[in-house]
Amino acid sequence: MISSHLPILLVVVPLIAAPVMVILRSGAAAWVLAIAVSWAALAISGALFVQVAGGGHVSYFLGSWPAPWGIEYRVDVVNAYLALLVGVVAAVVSVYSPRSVLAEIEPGRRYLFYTMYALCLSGLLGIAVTGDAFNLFVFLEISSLSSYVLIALGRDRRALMAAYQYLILGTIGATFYVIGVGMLYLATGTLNLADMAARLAGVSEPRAVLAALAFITVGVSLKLALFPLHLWLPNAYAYAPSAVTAFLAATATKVSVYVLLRYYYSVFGGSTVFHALPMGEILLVFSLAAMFIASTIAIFQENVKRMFAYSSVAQIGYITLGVALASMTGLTAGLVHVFNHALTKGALFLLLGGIALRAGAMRFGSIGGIGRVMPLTCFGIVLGGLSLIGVPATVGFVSKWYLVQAALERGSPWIAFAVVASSLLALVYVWRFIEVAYFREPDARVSALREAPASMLVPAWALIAACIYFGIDTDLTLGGAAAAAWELIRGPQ
Amino acid sequence: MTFASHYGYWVTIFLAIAGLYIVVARGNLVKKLVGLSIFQTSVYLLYIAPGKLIGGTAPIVADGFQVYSNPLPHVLILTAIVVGIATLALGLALVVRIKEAYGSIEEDEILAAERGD
Amino acid sequence: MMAVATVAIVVQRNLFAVVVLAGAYSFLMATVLVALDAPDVAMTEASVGAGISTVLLLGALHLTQGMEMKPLHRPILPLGVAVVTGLLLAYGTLGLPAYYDPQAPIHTHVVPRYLEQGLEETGVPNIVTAVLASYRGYDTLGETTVVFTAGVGVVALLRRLRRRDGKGGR
Amino acid sequence: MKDYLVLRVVAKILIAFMLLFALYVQFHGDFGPGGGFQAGVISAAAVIFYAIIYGLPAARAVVPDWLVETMLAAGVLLYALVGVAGILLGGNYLDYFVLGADPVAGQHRGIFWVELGVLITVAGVMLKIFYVFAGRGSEEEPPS
Repeated sequence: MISSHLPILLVVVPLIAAPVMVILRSGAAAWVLAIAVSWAALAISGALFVQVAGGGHVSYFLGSWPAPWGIEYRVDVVNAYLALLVGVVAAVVSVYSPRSVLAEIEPGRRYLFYTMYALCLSGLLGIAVTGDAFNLFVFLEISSLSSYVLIALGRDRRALMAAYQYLILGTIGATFYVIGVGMLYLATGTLNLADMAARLAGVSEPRAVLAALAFITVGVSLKLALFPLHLWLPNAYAYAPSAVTAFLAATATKVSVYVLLRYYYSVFGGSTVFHALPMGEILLVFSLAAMFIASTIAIFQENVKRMFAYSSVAQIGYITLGVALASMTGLTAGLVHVFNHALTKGALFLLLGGIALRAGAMRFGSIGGIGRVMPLTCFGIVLGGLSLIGVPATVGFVSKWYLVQAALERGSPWIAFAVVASSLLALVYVWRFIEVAYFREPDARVSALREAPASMLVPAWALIAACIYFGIDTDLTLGGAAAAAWELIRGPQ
Repeated sequence: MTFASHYGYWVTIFLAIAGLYIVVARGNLVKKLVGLSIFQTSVYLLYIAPGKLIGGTAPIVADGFQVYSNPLPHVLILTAIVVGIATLALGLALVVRIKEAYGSIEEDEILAAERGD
Repeated sequence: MMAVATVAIVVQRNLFAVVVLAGAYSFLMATVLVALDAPDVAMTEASVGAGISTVLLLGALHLTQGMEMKPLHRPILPLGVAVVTGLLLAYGTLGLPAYYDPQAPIHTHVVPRYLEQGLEETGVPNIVTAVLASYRGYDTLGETTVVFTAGVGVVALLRRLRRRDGKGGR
Repeated sequence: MKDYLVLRVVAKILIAFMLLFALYVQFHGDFGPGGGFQAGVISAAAVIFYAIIYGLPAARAVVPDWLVETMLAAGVLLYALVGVAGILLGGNYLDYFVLGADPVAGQHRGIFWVELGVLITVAGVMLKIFYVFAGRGSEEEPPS
């Protein structure tokens, strides 16, 4: 019986946990609940993935109203892949969180912090599994509002301004999305994504549909921080609490990528978007710009966390590059990089949280020689950095290998060259960290530091280990990504 | 597809432009939020205006009425209004905290202060 | 009228006046919504737009400051962004079905069932309530959660704790 | 405003009417415009009115902080649990058909509880936001 309710339980379990945390008003109880719902989300999304891995989809009608009159949850392998990713990251971050929360959040706010975390998780999972355009907006807002608060809870006062800027840009993005959905609704009369796709074929006047495509693209691009709409991201990531940065960096932008793909392939249709329209070329330009410009900016950052935040903008460029190539290989590369980058960046930000806890500072100037006093943390960061560069036997290599192949398939060796060349920029900024951490003499303050606590190291290293493992054994990640890409490309059934 | 039959949309468009302009151009954090609200309100009309039918009435089923305006956009916009006020409340809470932390609610002054951090 | 209020909001630099104008703007919007046969939405817009947001804005201004500085930059880029958005909207809406066209997709698809069978299926004559609470009840759960999120968020941000460690810093 | 006797007496009567009106909006939502959200706003407004006339501490004595904070969580919880009840009774999530003897009765019951959930959360949140904004700058919030 329970297996037929998995799609809704995935979202509702964290949603119910949130008010319970407020009623209990205890930081410790809230943390226990947060761990419970995160692992429940992992288990449920895993079970869902198994259900749909062979193809096909699971439909769940809320309130037993048939679609398109009611709201439908529609899970195919693409949704399940994303939900599984969110589940994995949530499970790891929830274990990691207590030490960093203890250090960064005042006691009276801790249960509120976990409430927001549960809501954010629920919102992201809700976006990932819904089959209804407006319901997607509602859950987008749940995840957005909670992430604004989570970011603002950072210790630095700049976290407040970062959260405010994210609130403004995020709301503009969401409003653009609603305008796009409104046009699609006025043109087709339905809000159900599958129904919309079917009825769009019968719409004779293409202008509203084109405008809707533009509005949804811009709106979602704001949320996924596609260059040059990334302005909110560096500060938000740099000044948010450590656990929040890791969680959001690994999930929020990735879920937005999913939304874009879902609209491109399952609503508008891949051939319309990429063959009849120059969307592929437009995305290509912005992706390449992201890869080079954001990486270059990253090199000149003084704050380590901010440097890796800019690196995220660049890495999002690789994902959208895969999308822009609009082929089976390209899409697989993009989707596998969604997973791989989530693992890598999640691990990196978790490890940086260890430095924040011990050193209390993230500037290059004040962590010289830290590699000698926090060897495990820093070695983990180096391994994660290698994955960012794309060294063989890391997940980053797998993504780039497929990107290069997709570029060559398309007959554009210069794109393949650009992928490799931009990796050199990643090498430069990762080297900067290595140089500061290992080749500088630690001053008295740094020498007095201790290694990060095991409760933080173990989850972070679990992700680093995953980065290496999935860099060698690619069956699961590539298999999932390829199945998802195939599901998207063959279009609605 | 005549120009005149779409005049209602022009109000939406004007409000969207004005709202977006306030958000992007103004440096005052409170005024930005007001602009954001106006931008969001423009969407209400986009959804609701086309739902009306001539000779129609509010969608409350009663004897003697056959034509009703479209209820679905009403529901969606009720949700959108609530989301809008939730965002505004959160935004204002942030502004209050920013004022306490920086002593200003002007973007230029705050960015200048951040450079000094 | 709404256009006048909007222009006044753009020009006015006294923030209290802006708030009052925004309240007036919301009332005008509510009037328009009544004219469009959307009483539920009008009622909500009046209570939220003119009521709650005005109170909240005034409360926030009381805690911050009342005047806006003269903008330093020439507003060409923002104007460009806004106008491009407007043009895109105009382009899109011109492709949409005309107003008051009973054959438009929004009147022929999905909605007929609500209007024809809503009373029978849910026992509620106000179809807006029926759709809100039943057909699309899950959206309303989401909406309630959004309100809850905002409420808890405001508490998390503004709660006074007995021991505050100041601005934090690095 | 604590010295105006007339105002204080009138306010008491008005507040009673406001709460009554909120209930009307809540239960009349099936037939006319209105529903949980609007009713929640009105009942919160009644308490806010009380706070303006009699002062924030007086309002806090009538509707204390812990109650408001519980309210804002309880509403969402109620709504979400109505959905779970649907599952437990053999339907889908938020399935009201299974909640009553016949489908329409079930729908009625479902909509009633769900709207009540909305009312509680909305009233709680509005009041809480008012308390927090108004309490800022004047006095310390009681420790939780």
